[in-house]
This record gives sequence, structure tokens and C-alpha cells, in this order.
Amino acid sequence: MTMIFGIPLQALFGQLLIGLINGSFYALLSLGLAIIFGLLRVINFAHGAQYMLGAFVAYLLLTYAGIGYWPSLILAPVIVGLAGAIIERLFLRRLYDLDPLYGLLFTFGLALAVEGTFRYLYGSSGQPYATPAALAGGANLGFMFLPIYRGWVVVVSLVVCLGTWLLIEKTKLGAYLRAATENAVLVQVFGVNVPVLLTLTYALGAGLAAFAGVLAAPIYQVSPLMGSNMIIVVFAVVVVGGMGSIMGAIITGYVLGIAEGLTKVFYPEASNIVIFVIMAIVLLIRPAGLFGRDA
Amino acid sequence: MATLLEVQGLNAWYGESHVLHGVDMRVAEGETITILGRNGVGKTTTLRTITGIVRSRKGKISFDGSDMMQVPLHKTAHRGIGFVPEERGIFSTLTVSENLLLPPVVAGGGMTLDEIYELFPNLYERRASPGTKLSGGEQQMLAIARILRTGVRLLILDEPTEGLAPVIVQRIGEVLKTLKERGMTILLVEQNFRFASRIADRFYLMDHGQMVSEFPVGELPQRMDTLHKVLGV
Amino acid sequence: MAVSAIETQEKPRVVLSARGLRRDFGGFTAVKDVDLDVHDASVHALIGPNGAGKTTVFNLLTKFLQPTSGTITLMGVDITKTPPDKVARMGLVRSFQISAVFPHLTVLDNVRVALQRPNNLSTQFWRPLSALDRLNERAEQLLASVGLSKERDHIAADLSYGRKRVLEIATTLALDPKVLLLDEPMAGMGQEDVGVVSSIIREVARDRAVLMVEHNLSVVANICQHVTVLQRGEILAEGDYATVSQDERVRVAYMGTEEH
Amino acid sequence: QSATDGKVKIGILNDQSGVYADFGGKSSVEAAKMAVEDFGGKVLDVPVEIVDADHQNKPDIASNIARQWYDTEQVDAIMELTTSSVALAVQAIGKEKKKIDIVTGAATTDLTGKACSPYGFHWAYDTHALAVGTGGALVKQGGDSWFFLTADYAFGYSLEQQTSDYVKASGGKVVGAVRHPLSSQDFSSFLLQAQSSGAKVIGLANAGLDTSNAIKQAAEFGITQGGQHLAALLFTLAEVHGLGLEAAQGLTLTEGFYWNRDDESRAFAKKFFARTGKMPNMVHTGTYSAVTQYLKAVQKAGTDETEAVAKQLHEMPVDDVFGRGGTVGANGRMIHDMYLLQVKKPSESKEPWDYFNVLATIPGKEAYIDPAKSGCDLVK
Amino acid sequence: MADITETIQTEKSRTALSVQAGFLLAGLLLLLLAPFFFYPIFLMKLLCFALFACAFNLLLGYTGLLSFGHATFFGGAAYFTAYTVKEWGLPPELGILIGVAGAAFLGLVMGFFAIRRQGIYFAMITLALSQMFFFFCLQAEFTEGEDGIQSVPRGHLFGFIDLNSSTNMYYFVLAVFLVGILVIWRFINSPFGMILKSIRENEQRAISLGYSVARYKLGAFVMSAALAGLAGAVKSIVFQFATLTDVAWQMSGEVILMTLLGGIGTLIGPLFGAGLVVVLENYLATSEFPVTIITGIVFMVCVLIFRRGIIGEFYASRLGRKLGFVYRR
Ligand SMILES: Nc1ncnc2c1ncn2[C@@H]1O[C@H](COP(=O)(O)OP(=O)(O)OP(=O)(O)O)[C@@H](O)[C@H]1O
Ligand SMILES: Nc1ncnc2c1ncn2[C@@H]1O[C@H](COP(=O)(O)OP(=O)(O)OP(=O)(O)O)[C@@H](O)[C@H]1O
Ligand SMILES: [Mg+2]
Ligand SMILES: [Mg+2]
Repeated sequence: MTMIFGIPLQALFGQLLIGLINGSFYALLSLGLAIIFGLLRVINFAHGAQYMLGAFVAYLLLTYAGIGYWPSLILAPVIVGLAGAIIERLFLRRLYDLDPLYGLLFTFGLALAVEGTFRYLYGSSGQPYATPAALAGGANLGFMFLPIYRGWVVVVSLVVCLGTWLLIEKTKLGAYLRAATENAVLVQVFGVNVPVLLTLTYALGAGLAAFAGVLAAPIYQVSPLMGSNMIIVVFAVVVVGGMGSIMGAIITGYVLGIAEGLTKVFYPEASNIVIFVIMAIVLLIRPAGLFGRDA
Repeated sequence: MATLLEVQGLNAWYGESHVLHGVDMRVAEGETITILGRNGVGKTTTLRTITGIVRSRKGKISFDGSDMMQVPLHKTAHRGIGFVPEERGIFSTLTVSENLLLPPVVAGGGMTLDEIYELFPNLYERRASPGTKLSGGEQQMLAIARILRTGVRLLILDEPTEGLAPVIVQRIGEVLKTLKERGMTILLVEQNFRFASRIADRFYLMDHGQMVSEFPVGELPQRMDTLHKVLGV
Repeated sequence: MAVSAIETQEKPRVVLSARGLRRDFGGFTAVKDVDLDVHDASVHALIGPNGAGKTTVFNLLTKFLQPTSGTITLMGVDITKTPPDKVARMGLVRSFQISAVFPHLTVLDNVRVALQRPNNLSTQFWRPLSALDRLNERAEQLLASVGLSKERDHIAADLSYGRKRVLEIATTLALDPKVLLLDEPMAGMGQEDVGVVSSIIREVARDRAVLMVEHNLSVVANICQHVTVLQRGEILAEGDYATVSQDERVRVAYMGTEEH
Repeated sequence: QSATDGKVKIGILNDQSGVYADFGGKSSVEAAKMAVEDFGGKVLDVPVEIVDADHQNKPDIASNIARQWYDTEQVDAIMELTTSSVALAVQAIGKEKKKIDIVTGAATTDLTGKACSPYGFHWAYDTHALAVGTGGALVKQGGDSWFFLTADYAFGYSLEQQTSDYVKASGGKVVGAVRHPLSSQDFSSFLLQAQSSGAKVIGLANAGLDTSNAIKQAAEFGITQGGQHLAALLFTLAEVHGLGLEAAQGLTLTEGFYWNRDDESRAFAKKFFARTGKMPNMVHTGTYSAVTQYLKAVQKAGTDETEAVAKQLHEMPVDDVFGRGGTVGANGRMIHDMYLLQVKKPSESKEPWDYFNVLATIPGKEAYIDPAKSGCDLVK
Repeated sequence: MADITETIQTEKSRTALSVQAGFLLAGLLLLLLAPFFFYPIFLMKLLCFALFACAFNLLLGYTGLLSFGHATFFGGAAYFTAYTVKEWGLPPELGILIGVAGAAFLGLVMGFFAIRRQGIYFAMITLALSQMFFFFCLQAEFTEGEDGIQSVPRGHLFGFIDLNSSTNMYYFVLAVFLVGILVIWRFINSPFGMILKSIRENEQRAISLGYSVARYKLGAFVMSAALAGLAGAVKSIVFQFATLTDVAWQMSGEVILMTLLGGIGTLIGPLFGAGLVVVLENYLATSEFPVTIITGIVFMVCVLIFRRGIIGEFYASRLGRKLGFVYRR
């Protein structure tokens, strides 16, 4: 068997693939964060909570309404996005004129309250959510056993990331969004209702997080805590990528997922800090992040 | 002629600094008006206040007979006001054609895309390149062109000739004349005196946040002395 | 230490010079191949239409922006790679186009903050604020010299626009700079302040170099010995005011009054 | 012959909103109240009162409350004390103030080892018992080669260490281990390594969500179908319920109690379920037992004075639904039988919460450290 | 930046001065007598957190930097002190000193990276780095994992004051708290503090005056870290343990909440904020309400309608102004 640094090559492929899967979640989440930040200048600390909500809504839909995975994949993001829109309308909106730190603090409080509520209502050990029948089982790739569902996660997250990228780069709505990022006032002067656009953006970001949550439900235990563990890592991903470009957020998400995956093979003890270490190094070399524009 | 835009006692502030001190002006339907004045007297601010960008303001602005003071910023365009800002506001992440198509059509009667491309052939050639890769003159044309699609009735332009080569200035002058012939009302801020005098029907002279005088194009020769003094040239 | 090394030498006539200065923003070149020499004991004006790159040149010279290419020397020392605070300590001090005072400090404190560093009173975190009282005398002198004595205890934010500019100049002078860069010092000033500041600048320039951006052409005509006209990032014309103002290209590009 | 202050007050201090809220939480408070009711609501003719607090897993909050309870609110004993940092902190306070604590929620053997207290008791389980149960007993069932998935901190190490000792002592071998960071969401990398090790048993030396996620993902990667066996070293009925039988089937674990064990336990469980909507795990029942035994001790001592009650607690045998035939060592350890349990397949489960097959009963003497060897300086 | 760093300045009129002196005296008296009315451990905890919040506020309120990683200094110092006192047998004062030095060092390292960015980036970087430190503490041998360092002896202060007496302990904590506040007050009202103030007011201008802004910020960061460390070190002696809760990011969130509640940029606001949070936590522990929900809601309400905090609102109120307090934005 071919070996690299004492690791069989095949195992390495397996781990790379696993890294890619985790990267899918990072990419989806940092994409949403980047969009919200890009337009609203709000660091959405509630992003982890919205991810968790996605998973929970799917669980609740299944348990109380018998609605399965496939409809949930659409419904949950819509529901969470709607909730996000309401939050933006009622609260976040009032903070735009203030120091962006207030947005951070507000969403931090929101995250605490939402997670606390779910912990109160549903306990902390989590809820079961089964893999949809169509995606159950696995495929033997020779070098590893790949659960079909994981393959699906990679494919669908790539599609959604690219889709979001296309939406923002290639459509009229996207043109409004990009233009508003550059010069919101002028876009408004042209007669575009930027406030509504902002609401939509927040809803979109929250919806993306929820989508990632639904994707995660069959893999990870659906628990009120699933988001708070994730969010700090995603923040680091975003700092590494820089907040300039959407593609940057996506690419950084995947790359860091893979980097983390490899660390799990070579030095598993460091796997939860590797992203932070990379962040520190990037900060030293390129303070604005890999894809970030100059501050 | 019917009054299209009327401004009375307009005051405006940037944070703590009080910039406009009671601006009065009136623009009739189909007229072309030029505001003259030195750097920093508040010309741009006047335009930005009329369009609603500067919101700490007091006074009266009415457009086409209706009060504009309470209208939200994104509704001004729908009332029929189009704005070409001093810095042009071309979006760098958008291509030329995206820039062109960005402002929503607010009323019928605007130019079609083909008409616009006919008027500005350079834009057609460069329609797929990023907006800010255009030369300064082309950017200015783009900034004007994208408003023409929308069907607004009042075109507000802030120093459209700034930093442009004379030949382009001439071209823009022709465009504005064409628009005027089509019945568009134009409110213009301009430092380029010669340019302004070729297209304007009437002038306002601004100093220290106020309109200090107002005269039709015919009186220009008599006014040259005052202009020299106030404009400091 | 670079400063003292220079001071022992014969004072060079050209105190600040730039060669081939260029700055790109993304794909856009804001400043292109600018050569500039600022002479000691003179007032040098940088004029040009909006967006010509004047402020950018200032930012480059004071190192608030890093040039894409080109070199900058200050009194014979290459400062192309020096950080901005160090440049300031070497004696090149600037003002800002948008008024730059410390808004919630008093007028006196604004000046004292500037005096703290040259008097080694800036890092002492164990001493009481009254340690700064020994700066008062000098600070008051400076305020008097620009006519701000009466407003000494006002909060800077409450000053009128013009007075803020005057205060900014006083703070700048507190550093006793060798080269002074003023970005539109008269913008927004009333006529009386324009007079005051003009004469301050003229006074200051007796033994210093001053480079200023100014749109008020009568001021330029009155107090500036050299004029450089910038257009679209490039130097369009240079010389004294009379020469430059006769230049047809300048009239077209900037003064815009070809009619008389 | 009476209580010193006219009432007997027991404080249940545990995590009611955090990660261990399902482990004990509010349901444990109910269990404690049940114990009081079953005892008759009174002891020595004075009423028995239960108070409770949520320590939020913060030892400083726990300390604060414990001190206040002991000092100013006449609380006679504090029980449950989920999570070891809290348990150790409160036991130290109890020792200083000469007050009784009975830990049912924390796992560390230090409580009856180097941190033991003459007034401190450790009731439901500890890491040693879990290690012996799952490690030792499982080898006897044929699981003789092990690979560990260990949480990368002290708790994980000690679980791994103690378990592998018993695996080896019982004739099994340990083929490898991988350490994963605390609260990793994704275990697939580690599971792949475990899978390729070929070990018969994969021991999960972690807790809470980490264990749940590892089990869920093991099912996803077909590890149990591939013939490997999962053994969770700290896992209870509550977590199995959260995971669902589909994902948890085949998992082996050790608990000090299983509700569906016999008629007595079922009767208790039914009452508990009626009040909480859950079936009890070893922590809930352990707290019930601890309260009951404490009241018996007060009764027997004829006072609620600490020394006398502690003496009774050390001497009296335990005999209730939880600790049948239990004894208490000089170090405070309650020694009782443990059960090696295996999670049923969904098809085997006959009713809700019918989750386990009892694979073996581990006698208390085997499961717990001999008090003489515990390192507790109270044992001569 | 202007908004979050609203300052409160007190005008030096004579009535105002006497009113303030009165307040100060009353406050001091209250603190001196408090142990006779309240539970001492609770008071000590309050003082530790108040000092922690004041140290944090030194950074946020006076340099405008929002750190989301201050738990690192608080908890780090707690670990260092607990370890050296318990394992090396150091006397408490030395242990605390080591804790403070350790926190200052951690501050230097974290500051070195974080100072490179501003605003929200700064917050995120400090959060990420403190998370790294959390994992370090989780895995390091000397912290004893989730058990924490327990049974730390309080020992004798300077060899003769027995800290096992809670009265002695209380007055020691009070002394440390007052010294801490005094240090902060001096720091703010010093030539250095003046430069910090001017940097916050107009960073570009401060650079153009020749100040190396990064170094001043780093200085303030280290100072804030050291004082946060002091609070953590003392807390570990009071409670006799150091555990992971002190280094977890929730702790960083808590100190932000305390500061926000009390009033950003006010010297004594954080004292009230800390008091409120500590009381709330204690109260909620025995109530039906889950703590995190309440905390979260308090956060949101504060940000939305109560941005100036208790003390800030008081200063800005009519009564506050009448008493000579000035609240400036
Ligand atoms: N965003 C702003 N904030 C604060 N002050 C401003 C702002 N914009 C402009 N000013 C000030 O308001 C005054 C009027 O500016 P305005 O831009 O309206 O002048 P202008 O007449 O258009 O000059 P120019 O010919 O240079 O375009 C000036 O003193 C300027 O410095
Ligand atoms: N940070 C930047 N990024 C991108 N473009 C910039 C940046 N700073 C300046 N520019 C561009 O560089 C050009 C020159 O700007 P600059 O501010 O130097 O002009 P100026 O001559 O000072 O004009 P004014 O008289 O209006 O102050 C402008 O087109 C401006 O948009
Ligand atoms: Mg203008
Ligand atoms: Mg400029």
C-alpha cells in the first residue's frame, strides 16, 4: 500500500473526502454570514442559532406534522428565513446607524435566548432525525465506505453555494444587492427599496443557515447546542477568508474543512484549533484575509 | 410654464455643520437650470437635499405639486426625479449593461435600451466590461444614460463635465440639448461656466448656502462682474 | 535620530521630494508618475479638479497610503517604507481635508495632546493628568497665535467649522514640523478666517516648507510661490501662479474660464 | 430526639438548563420529592422539605448556593451535584462546614478518593464502575479487542485508562486509540480510523452530545453492520432516548439501574413517568435512593445532626429500588450492583422506553474500588 | 466608533464635586459595612466580577475595542494563581501576582494579533483566540480538565492575615477591588489615558501627530488583561478553585453584558452591571426561568433601548444632570 507520512494513501483520500463534507457546512454557513455582513454590516452571531433552528424545524415538522425530509429542506429555511425577516424588521433595522458592534451584541443576545429556549423545551441531549430512506446506506468506494447521504451533502451544498453565487452575481436582484453593498444610498435614489432588500438579505442568510441545519440533522444529533459549537469556527473561517467576496467565503469554507480533516489524521489533538492557528498566520501575513478587500 | 420643482427656505445639516441656510429656487417644466458657485458653497448639498439623500433638512420641497419632505428616499425616483451624482456612482462590481439596467423603470416614456445605445455607441461596445474600467467620460455617459431609461421627468446632474476632456464635454452638451428638446427638465450644477452657458435657460448663483442671485441666460453679459467676484476666478 | 543627523548638515533646499509616485486602487490609477519637490521656506500649492488625486498624493507623502511605486525622500532620508507615525515624528505633519480635531476634548486639550509626545508625556500611565499642566504655557501661546485664546475651554465639537480648521492648524504647529501638509485649510472658512489663516501660513513658512491643497485661487495667488496642477493623477503644469494660470490646459481642466 | 431546627431540608443542586439537564435536571427534583412522599413526608415528626437550584455547571454559582444553603437556609444535605467540578467544590464546602452531600450526578472517583469527606457520599455510579462494567464484562461476552475514541481531556483519559485496564485484566487487548477534541461535531474521521483498526469493540470514552454524535455517525458509516461493536462508557437511558433506537441499536453501556428490570423497578418507573413524562435513568433513581436513605438515617439517628446521620449512612445497608443489597464504604462510596446493558433493535422493543437487554449484572464488589485501596485518607 | 464609546465626563463645578464626593463616601461606607448585612461570599464574588467588568470597560469604554476574549485573562489568571498556590505552596499574594503577570502576558500575545484589525474583526479575532486558550486549558495537564483545580488553600496573606476567615477575606477583596478601580481611574486620567482618548476620538489624527496608535492600544489591552487577571486571581482564592467555566467564551459574553448593563465608558457602571448579573444568576438558579433565555433577552433589550446602561442613563437623566453629572456622546 502506498503510504504518505505513515498514512495509507487510501485512508488519506477518505479523510480528504470527509474534510470536504465538513467544508460544505463551513461554506454554507460562512456564505450566509458573508452575505449578511456584506450588505448589513452586521456580524450575525445568531447564525449558529439559525443553523440549529433549521435542524429543529425539520425535526418538529416531522414529529408534529409528519412532514418528511424533502419538504423540510425547503420549508425549514423558509420558516427560519421568515423569522429572520421579522427580526430584521423589528429590531436589527434600528441598529444600522449605530456602531456595528451593537449588531453583534444584539444577535449575540438573540442567539442566547433562542438556544436557551430550545434547551428549555427540548432538553440538551438532542433529538433523533433519521436519514431519508432514499439516501440511506452507503457506497463502497474501494478506499472507504461513503454513506450516500454524505455524498448528497457535498453535492447539494456545492449546488446551493454556486446557486447563491449565481443569484448574486448574475441576476437583477443580485445586481441590486451588489450595488447596494457599494453604495446603498444611490441605489435607493434610483428607486429601489433598499430597506426591503436588507430584510430579504437577512432572510436569505438566515435561510441558508437553516438549510445547512436541515442538511446536518440526519448526521449530527439535533440539539440546541449544535450551532454554538459551530459558530466560532465559522467566524474564524470568515476572518481567514476576509469579508470581501462571496466566492472567497465559499472557497475558504471548503479549504479549511479539508485542512481540518487532514489534521484529524495527522495530529487529531490539534484538529479543533487548526483553524484558529491558520487564522493567526493569515492575520500576520494578510490582515485583511485571503480574499478580503483592504479595510 | 408650470412649476415642476419648488424649493423654499431649505436648510440642511451634515451632523453638526449647518450647510444650507435657506435655499429658494423654482424650476419650471421643460426648463434647464444651472446652479453656479464656488467649491464648497453647498451646490451638491442642495441637490442631495432635494433628492432626499441628506435627510437632516428643514424647509419646503414640492415636486409636481406634491410635498416631497416626507417621501422616503426610495420613492423619490418613482415621483419622477433622476439623479446623476458628482462622483458618478458607477458600480464596480457590475458590468456596464448591469449598471445601465440597474435603476428600475418608474414611468413610461423613458428611452429604450436601443435608443440609449444609439445615443452612446461607446457604451454598446463596452457593455460587458466592469463599470469602473470605463474612462471618466464614458462613466459620465453611463451615469446619465442609465437614468434616461427610467422615464423620470426631472434630471438632476451634479457637475457632469468634471474632469472630462473638452471633446467629451461637447458631446455631453449635445446629449443634454437633445434631452431638452425632448422636453426633459434639467437641473444642473456646473463649474464649467462656458459649458453651462451653452445649455442653460436660467442661472442661480450660490454662495454660503444660499441663492444669492438668479438670472436668465440673456442677462449673462451684464452679470459677468458679479460672477467674477463670487466665483473667485 | 534621523532628524538630528540632518540638522547638523547644511539645510537642503528641497526638503520633501517624490519621484515617480504612483498609486493604484484595484485597476484604477489615482496617481501616476508624479514628481514633486517641496522647498524649504516656501508655500507650495497643489491644485486640480476634484478627484485629480491631490488628497491621495498627500496620503502617499505622509505614508497613510503606501505608494504602488516611486520613492519619497524627506530631508534626504528615504521614507518610502516608513510608517506614518514615524514620518510624523520625523517632522512631516499633515492636516486633513475633513476637519480633524478631537471633537470631545477641549480646545486646550487638543493642543496639549499634540504637545505631549515631543515633551515625553505620552506614555506615563501612572502620573496624574495635572502632569500635563506644564504644557499649558506653550499651548496657550499657540492658541494665542491663531486667535483661539477665548475658546480655550470650549469643547472642540462646538466650534464653528472655520474655527475647527484654525484649531487644527494650531495643533499641527504644536509639533513644530519641518514640513507642513495642509489639505484645503480654508475650505468652509469665513472670509475673516481665510485672512487669519493666510497670514499664519505665510508666517509659518518663513522657516518651514508648506505644501497645501487649495481651491481658493486668490489665496493661492497671494501666498503660494509654487503651484503644481494635478489632473487625473498626473501633473498638468507647474510653476508660479502667474505662469500656471496662463496655461491654457490648466484653464480648460481646472479654472474653466476660457472666456475672458 | 428531634431535628435541630424543626425541619429537615434537602437541597437538590444540579444542572437544569445546560448540557446535563436531561441527565438529571428537573426530573431529579421530582424523584427527590417522590422519595419524601414515599417516606411519609415527615421524619422525626418534622416536615421534610426539598429545595432545588440550577448551578448552570458553574462551580462558583454552585459554591455560592451551597454555602448559602448550609449557612443560612438550614439545608441539611445537598444531593445530585452533576458534573465533577461542581461536585468536588461542593463536597469541599461540606467537609469544611461539616455538612452532608450525596453525589449522584458526577462520575469522578476522586470524590471517594483523594477528595473524600467524612460527610460526603457517592451514590449512583463512578468512572470505575463504568469501566469495569463496560470494559471487564464486555470482554467476557466476547468483545476482546478494543479501540478507543477518547475525548481529549482528563475525563476522557481516565475513562479510557480505567477501561483498558479492565479489558486487559479480563484477557482482552487494546489495539489503538484516537483522541478527539471536546464537542467535535464530526466524528467520521475518527470512526474511519476505528473501523480500519479491525477492533471488535469501539469504546467511546466521552460524554453527552459527543457520544450521541459518534454513535449516530457510526450507524451512518455502517460500523455496527460491519460487525464492530460500540460501547459507550458514560451513557444513560435519557441519551438513548434522545438518539433513537434506529441509531443506537446494538450499543453496549453500563448503568446502575434499568427501569424494566423487575416489577419493583417497573412500579417505581411508572410513578416517575406519570410525574415527569420520562422513564428514570440511574441518576434519577440514584437521587431517589439517596434521599430515601438519608431520611432513614435521620430516623435511625433520631436527629438530623451531621455526625450522627453520617455515621448511620456509613453503617446502614441500602435496600431500595436502586441499591439492592448496597453497602457504604468508609470513604463514602455506596457499593451496589451495576448492569451491563445492550440497546435493543427497534423490532425488539415492545413498548416506549423499552430499550435495553440486560447482558450481565456486575456485583458491586467488582464494580467499585475497594475502599481500602481508594486513596481516601479516612480509610485506615 | 463614536457611538459605542460615549463617554461620561464629570464637570468640575463645586456643587457637582461635593455631590460626587458624597456619593463616593456613601458607596465606600456601604462596601465597608456590607458584610454585616449580606452574604460575604456573594459580595466577594460581586466585587471580583465588578473589577473584571471595570477592567473590560477600560478597553471598550476608553479605547473603543470590543474584546470577546476577556475570559482568557480572567480564567487564565485564576488557573495560574490556583496552581501556584496549591501545588507550589506559594502565599496568596505571590500567587495573585503570578496570575496577574500571566494574564498580562496572555494579553500581550492576544493583543499582538487582534490589534491588527478593528471593530467587529477585532471582536471575532479575540473570540477565536480565546477559544484556542479554552481548548488549551481543557487539555493541559495542570488544569485538571473538567474537575478544575480544587481545594486551593486560602492561606495567610503576608504570612499573618488568615484568609480562611471570611471577614478577612472580604476586606482583602475589597482592598484589591478599590486598588484596581484606583489604578483604572489613574490610568484613564493620565497622560497615557489622554492619548488613548484622543485615539478613540480620531485615530487618523492621532497618527498624524506621531503617535504609534497600535502600541497605545496594545498598552491598554495589556493593562485591561492584567486587571481582568487580578479579578480572576482573587476569585480563585475566594472560591478556592479554578475551573473551565472561567475561560469559556460564555464568560466573555457575561462580562460584556455586565458592562453594557452598567454603562459603557462609565467608571463605576460596570460595578452595578456586575451586581445585577450576579444577583440575577443567583436568583434565576432557584427560579423556574432558564438563565440563558433571560440573559439573552436582557442583552437584546439593552442594545435596543437601554444603550447607555444604568449609570449612563442616570447621568443623562434630569436628576443626574441636576446633580452635576454630565453624559457626553
Ligand atoms: N458628508 C459631509 N459631511 C460633512 N460636511 C460635508 C459633507 N459633504 C460636504 N460637506 C461640507 O459642506 C459644504 C458644502 O459642500 P458641497 O459638497 O455642497 O459643496 P459644492 O458647492 O458642491 O462644492 P464643489 O464645487 O466642491 O462640489 C462644504 O463645506 C463641505 O465641506
Ligand atoms: N481608497 C481608495 N480606493 C479607491 N479609489 C480611491 C481611494 N482613494 C481615492 N480614490 C480615488 O482616487 C481619485 C483621487 O482621489 P483624491 O481624493 O486624491 O482626489 P482629490 O484631488 O483630493 O479631490 P478633491 O478635490 O475632491 O478632494 C478619486 O477618483 C478617488 O475616487
Ligand atoms: Mg459639489
Ligand atoms: Mg481631496
